[in-house]
Amino acid sequence: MSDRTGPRRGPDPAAEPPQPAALASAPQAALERRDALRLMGASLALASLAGCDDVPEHGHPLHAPARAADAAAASAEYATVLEMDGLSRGVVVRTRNGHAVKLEGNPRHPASLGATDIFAEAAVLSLHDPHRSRRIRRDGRPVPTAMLQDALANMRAELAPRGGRGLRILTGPVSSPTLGRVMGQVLAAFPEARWHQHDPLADDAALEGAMRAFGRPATAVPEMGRARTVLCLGADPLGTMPGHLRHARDWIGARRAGRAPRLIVAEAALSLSGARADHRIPLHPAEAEPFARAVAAALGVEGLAAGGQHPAAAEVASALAAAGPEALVIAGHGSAALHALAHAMNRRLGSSALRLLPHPLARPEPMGASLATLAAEMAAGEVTHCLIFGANPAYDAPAALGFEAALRKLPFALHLGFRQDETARLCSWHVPLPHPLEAWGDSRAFDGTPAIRQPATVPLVEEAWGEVELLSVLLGASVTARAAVEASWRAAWGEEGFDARWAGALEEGIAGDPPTPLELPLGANWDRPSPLLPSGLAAVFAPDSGTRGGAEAHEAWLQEMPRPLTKITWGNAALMAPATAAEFGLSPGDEVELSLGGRSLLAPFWPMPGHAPGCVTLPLGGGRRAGGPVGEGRGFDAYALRPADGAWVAPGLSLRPTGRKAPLVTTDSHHRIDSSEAIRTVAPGEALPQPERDASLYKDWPYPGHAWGMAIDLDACIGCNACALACQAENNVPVVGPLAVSQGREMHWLRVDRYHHGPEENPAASFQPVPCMHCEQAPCEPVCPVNATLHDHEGLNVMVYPRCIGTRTCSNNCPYKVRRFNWSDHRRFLDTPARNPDVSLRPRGVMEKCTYCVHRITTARSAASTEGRALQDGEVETACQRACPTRAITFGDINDPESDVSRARQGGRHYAMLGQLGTRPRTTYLARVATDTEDAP
Amino acid sequence: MSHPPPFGLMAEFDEAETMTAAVRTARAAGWTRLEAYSPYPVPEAAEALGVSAAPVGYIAMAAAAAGAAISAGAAWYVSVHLYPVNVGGRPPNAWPVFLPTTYLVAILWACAAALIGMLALNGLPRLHHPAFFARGFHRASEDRFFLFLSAEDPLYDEDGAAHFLRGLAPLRVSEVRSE
Amino acid sequence: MSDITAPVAEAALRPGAWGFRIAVLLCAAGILLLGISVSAVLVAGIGVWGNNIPHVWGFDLIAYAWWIGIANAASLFAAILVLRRHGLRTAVNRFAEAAALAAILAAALYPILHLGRPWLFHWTLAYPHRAGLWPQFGSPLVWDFWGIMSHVIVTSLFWFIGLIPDLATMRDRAAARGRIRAARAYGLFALGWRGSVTHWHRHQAAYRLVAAMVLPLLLWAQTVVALEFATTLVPAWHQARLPLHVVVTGLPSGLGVVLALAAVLRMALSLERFVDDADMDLLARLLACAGLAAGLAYAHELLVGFLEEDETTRAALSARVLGAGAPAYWGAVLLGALLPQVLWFAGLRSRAAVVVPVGILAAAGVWLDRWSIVVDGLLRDHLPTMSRGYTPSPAEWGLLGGTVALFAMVLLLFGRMIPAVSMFETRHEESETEAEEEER
Amino acid sequence: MAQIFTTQADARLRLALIVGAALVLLIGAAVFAYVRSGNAWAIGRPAAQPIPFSHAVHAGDLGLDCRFCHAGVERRTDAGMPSAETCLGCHERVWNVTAQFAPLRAAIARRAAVEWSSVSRLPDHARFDHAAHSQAGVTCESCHGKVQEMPRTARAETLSMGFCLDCHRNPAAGTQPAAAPAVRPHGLQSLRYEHYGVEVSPLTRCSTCHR
Repeated sequence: MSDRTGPRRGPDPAAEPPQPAALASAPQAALERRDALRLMGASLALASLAGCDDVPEHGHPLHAPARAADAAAASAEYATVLEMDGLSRGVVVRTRNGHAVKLEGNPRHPASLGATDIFAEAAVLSLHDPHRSRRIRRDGRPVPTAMLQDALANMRAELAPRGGRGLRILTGPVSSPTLGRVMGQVLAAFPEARWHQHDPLADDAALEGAMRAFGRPATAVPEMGRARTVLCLGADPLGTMPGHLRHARDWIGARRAGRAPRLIVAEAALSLSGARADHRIPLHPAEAEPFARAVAAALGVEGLAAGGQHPAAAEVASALAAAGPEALVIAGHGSAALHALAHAMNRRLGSSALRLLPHPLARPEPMGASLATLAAEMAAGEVTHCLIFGANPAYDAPAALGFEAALRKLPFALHLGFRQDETARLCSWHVPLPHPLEAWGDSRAFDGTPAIRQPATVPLVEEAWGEVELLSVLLGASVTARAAVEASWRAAWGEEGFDARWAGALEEGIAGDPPTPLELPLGANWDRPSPLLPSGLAAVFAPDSGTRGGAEAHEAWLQEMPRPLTKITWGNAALMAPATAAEFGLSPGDEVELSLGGRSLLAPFWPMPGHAPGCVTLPLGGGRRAGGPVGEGRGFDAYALRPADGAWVAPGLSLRPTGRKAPLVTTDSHHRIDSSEAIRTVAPGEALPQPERDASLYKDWPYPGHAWGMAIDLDACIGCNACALACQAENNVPVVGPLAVSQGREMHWLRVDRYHHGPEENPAASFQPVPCMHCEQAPCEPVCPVNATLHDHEGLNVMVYPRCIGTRTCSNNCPYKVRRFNWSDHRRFLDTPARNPDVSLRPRGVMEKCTYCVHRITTARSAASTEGRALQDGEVETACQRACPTRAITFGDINDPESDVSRARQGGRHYAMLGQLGTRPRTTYLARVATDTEDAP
Repeated sequence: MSHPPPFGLMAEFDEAETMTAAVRTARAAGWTRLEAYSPYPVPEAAEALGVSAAPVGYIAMAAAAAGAAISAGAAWYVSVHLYPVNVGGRPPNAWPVFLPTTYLVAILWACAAALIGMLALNGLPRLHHPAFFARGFHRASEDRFFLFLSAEDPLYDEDGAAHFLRGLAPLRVSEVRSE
Repeated sequence: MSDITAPVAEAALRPGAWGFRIAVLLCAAGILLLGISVSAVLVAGIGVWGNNIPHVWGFDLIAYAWWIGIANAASLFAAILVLRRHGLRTAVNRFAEAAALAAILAAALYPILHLGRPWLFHWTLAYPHRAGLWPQFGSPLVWDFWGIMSHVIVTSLFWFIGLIPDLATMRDRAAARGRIRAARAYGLFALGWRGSVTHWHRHQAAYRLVAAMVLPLLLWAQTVVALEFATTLVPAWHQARLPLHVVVTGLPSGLGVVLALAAVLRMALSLERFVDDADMDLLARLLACAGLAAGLAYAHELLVGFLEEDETTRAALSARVLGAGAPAYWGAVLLGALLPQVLWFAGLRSRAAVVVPVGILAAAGVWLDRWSIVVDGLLRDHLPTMSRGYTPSPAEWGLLGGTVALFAMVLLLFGRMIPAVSMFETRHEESETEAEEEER
Repeated sequence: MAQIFTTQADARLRLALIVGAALVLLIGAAVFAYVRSGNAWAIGRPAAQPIPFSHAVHAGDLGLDCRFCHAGVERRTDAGMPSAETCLGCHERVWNVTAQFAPLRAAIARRAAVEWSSVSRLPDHARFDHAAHSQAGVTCESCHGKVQEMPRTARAETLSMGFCLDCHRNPAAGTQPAAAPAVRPHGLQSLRYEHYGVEVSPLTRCSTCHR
């Protein structure tokens, strides 16, 4: 094992210990078996290693001086970044014995501000995924590293004389300054080589729109906190847009400060922003541009090449006009013209609520076109060598592009990837890519803020190669990833004071400020109307809220997390307005055959109230065909229908019910409009009647020390599921799989209930995170025959797993139904280095539920009492609270009138869910503030 | 073969009424150590013998009280002294919820005590008993009735007792040996 | 008079017939199924069932409540007959008690098996555990634990006390035929009973005392089962009327089973003389009465539920009665309450071909009622977001079928080994009848 | 008629009843005693250690302070086990028996911790904070026994929940008043309260020790 802890094997041939020759010629089956054993064993074997902080390739823990002595045994934290669509958000990684066990947001990073999203939380799971790629493979067989080095050397020798002709490098979106720099060196050394980028979720139209408006690839970063009226044209700033954590925080910050930005969302499918919109306009994609034109015309935008009509436009325009410079128009998935229109409108309004910034990517380009060019060249036989870094075009390129067939023909194709995915299977070479938490790198956030990515955990895969390491072999000068990153920043910062600046960047998690905003004039001839969409059913492609474009499809936490609006798990469904579905006579779960452009697929139908009629939303990211058992075959692959240019909308969809039911797993048993007393809404400034503490024959139990309580602000909740996933990661909550979910056995301690209210055509949606209520008069406790659930001295409703005999009566008597039962033994799947060692694993046959993160409370309490001081407010943060992008969850001591949670409870919006039952919950809610699409009571 | 001392004399009847009448006569004649056997309960004969069943009830009642006290006491002692816990905000001594088990345990103990008390009062189980030596006694569990005069009765002497019994019009009078 | 005893005792003492052997084989197969189902639960956990959150209870508690209902009704019936010294007691008491005992044995499996960790069931007992922990005496499950334990013990005691003199008869008959082993076996359990008038006197006192205790015990045990539901906050369950409902709707199941059993046994064991037509007639009319009482309970449920209760409860009831729960609810009303009403027709109740299916279907109707409460009661809870369906799995069906086989097996062995009617009660009864005739 | 049972049958039956009842009681008592006995909790059974370390030599004869090797005991949840460097720090100079210390050198070479076997390991669901206990005046000996007399370290107490509860119910008995204030100002002991006349201590609440 010593070679694992030594300097991790880089591309330096001298450092490469010779592999036993027998390995290369051993029969395939034996190797696979050996490999399988390693897959299972490796992560467990590494668990016994304690403390690897002195390993040169390891990162730099936070607060290093203070913790140095304890670092070996206990926990350490690292500030680093994770990327999404090539753009980074800052995280803090908590490790135990060198293993990452939990991620949290980095409060200093502008794209996080301390919050996380579900995808960041799931990084811990993918890091420890037993199905990640671990071996260098040639034609599917594991080979020693030396063979790869030979192959790369041969390739270099072959390509160098002809200037790299025939070499293509395909990457995902690259914001890394270092990778950008090294790519530049490669392209200089091989002038005939080409670099392409591919991202199925890339917004090419936004880039094109910026080019039309300003003549250069700028990006408009909204400042939600400074806007009074925001018009989203298909944009989802709270959900999927880059920088969404920041936008959500800005939005709620202004809302809390009483400067609530009025959110007007015009979109086809209901999005998280649409759900929280003050005014939402369901808009068929064909109406998007006419609507925007009508608004622009009403605003007096100059240079419009065409007009448009929409009944809602006048009202929206006057609202924007009234806000003047505090108005903001954001365009999302749509045509380039729509983006150009948004830029023009912002310019006309003189909007001060946005920053025009240089594009954060190292080389912005329309990625759909870039991939199409590559595919065409490959098909034409102009490509001899193709290096694919991190991208998976064999799966997520539009099927119409024929990329898969073209790739199959290549004589030399090398896939550098985290998994043996669809692309890896078609490439002659596959090289494992390290997990972002294991490797050095750098990156930029949505606003261009740079950050250095440092390894926060012991590397679990020996043979992994980073992009830079592989490219450096091609350049003939092998460097480690760390050296390359350091070189980039040494060049940027200069030698003087570099070490301090470097250490500071690692400690802070950011490596500088965002670039200064640009002042760009609106170019002439910016408006080039798109061709009108033909009438008829249109397909709208959208990232799935659990698997995004499919890259996250192998994360079991994400697959099982019910999608915020549809509550679908382990798959996707064709989403339609109930009215549209009624035309086809569909009921939820019916299978439909969708055909477009000569291709067809089978998909389950699921209704989405508020969806624009006449179109079908097809979430991308389903139907993976390779990469691991978690993601394979979950849902349908919408890329099969996507047009070759990667457009978000495709007209001419035909739909045919097959008359069968499709296997669809959802936790939504009430998929219709259903309001509930559980959600309360107040008019702005209105206070709810605060009920008298209901009389009891018994005296109240005293809670002389702390009395923990939680307040959840429903007005702030955007339903993003970050709390639920953070809870799952923190508390070793098992994944149960689609069958068990379909039986109603999901284990999430914290669920997010979604209620639709209002008309079915355009309802508002409310989200309600429901953890254990920790009722002071807990109904679950008196029915337990063995005292397995009790109250502690601080008012926590504790669940004593070892005492539980599993009568399940407590769940029967829980009106909130927050208790979860271990129907089977999940421990063997959880007892990995990724588990949180502070939370015990639960055996089969016992109940479990939210503990208010009692381990965090006891740890903080012990620490405080050991130091001889009282606990401070805010010292105990629950996992859900910490993850929430809108700080909707406050937690603390309700005995302390000055604590945040006490103050939240004193506001007029405070209420207890099902308070009439007399359970006196400690978890309480703050009512939603009514918006104009719903009526206050 | 030496004769063991006699246990007493058994008179056999084929009617419950004659047996009851015989019991009354015997009691009137001053016999004290006597017993009657029947295949089904004959309350009149029991009355004539002066038997009271009340002790069975007293035993059951005492057991019920003891069971209730132990049940309620255990619940109280555990909940208040051994390990007081906060169960859903109820006070440690939430006595109303102790009542259902107290009630059930009282009934359980009463029933068990009724059976055990009845057996103890009857001196059962006693598998071997001289009465089974009596001729034709197996029909005591079917259709015959018996009156038995014990040899330990002060009035007992073999001939006098036999003579007395014959006067009660039995089907048969037989001696019962003691072993 | 010995001709009273002979046919009853002979039935028990004669060698098994073919029909009996086949029935035993069938039951043994069912018990094998029970063994497999129980093993599946113990080895793989109750995940093999179809339960979920919120349906944490399904077939387990349905069957439990159902068997308890049968046991209760049968015991209650037997105890009342003893207390009232009713003529019918000679005919059916022993069946009723044995049926109650078999049913309670079947029921007693469930509270243990349905636990997530069944091997720890003894933690509900108050004994000094090494961790210093104690049961929670306020839990309806602890009440129920004592309820079912008392129920099993008291029912057994009641049955055994009544059996002692008959065991003595069996002992003596076996001895008279020279079957000394059988005589010793019966004799051991007869405890040396010799029919002393003094003993009889105390025996009758104890018998009637236990019978008198059976009444409150059973009502309370059944109530405690109902309290497991009624003490929760589930709108459909949280009702003061639930214990009464469970007791009353349980009656047709117990009486139906006793009736069907009486009809079958008197044919199989040729006991027409002891269980005569008048007895059957009375029993059938009692079942019809029980159906009527159950019907009243349903009417009360609907009236109170729809006219008096709050909105949440009304919604829950309406989902059970008019919504997705309608088939089970109206099935229960039809089979448990309405079908027994055909027994008011003398022509129908005299036919075994009518009486047996009606009795069994009445029991099935009560099973549907328990489904309607346990499963369909959760159709509408406080929060709509946590409602889920429930589909029983093969393991649950196996368990249900297996306990039915267990019940039948216990009854078969009972019919084979011990007197099927109370001989001493019959003798007593007939002597009284003779005396009355003489008086006339 | 003939007797079915002999005269001895009754005696035998009584004997059987008495023996049966006695057996039931005896088995109950035996189980009760066994689960509380040292046998059931592996008291006195030493675990296999990488090197034959003797507390009797180090803590007893040499009189080393516990904290010399278990440095975290007053500051951290985990008392900490000595690293190979700690051992070899002395043993490079004294009692340098190379063969015996091979596992230590191997650990240094692997940059790994020495794989000591814990004899006092608590189950996953229990959380024990050494700092809180040592600060409250609980001596090492109260749980670990007289290690200074153990040539091979073995468990000295059951460390069962009952054992913990004994002390948590009556902390004064198990602590050294001289070593710590009677009640730490921010410790759980300071928060005892009464409810309906029943005194309740936070030290016996589930979440104090369980997670």
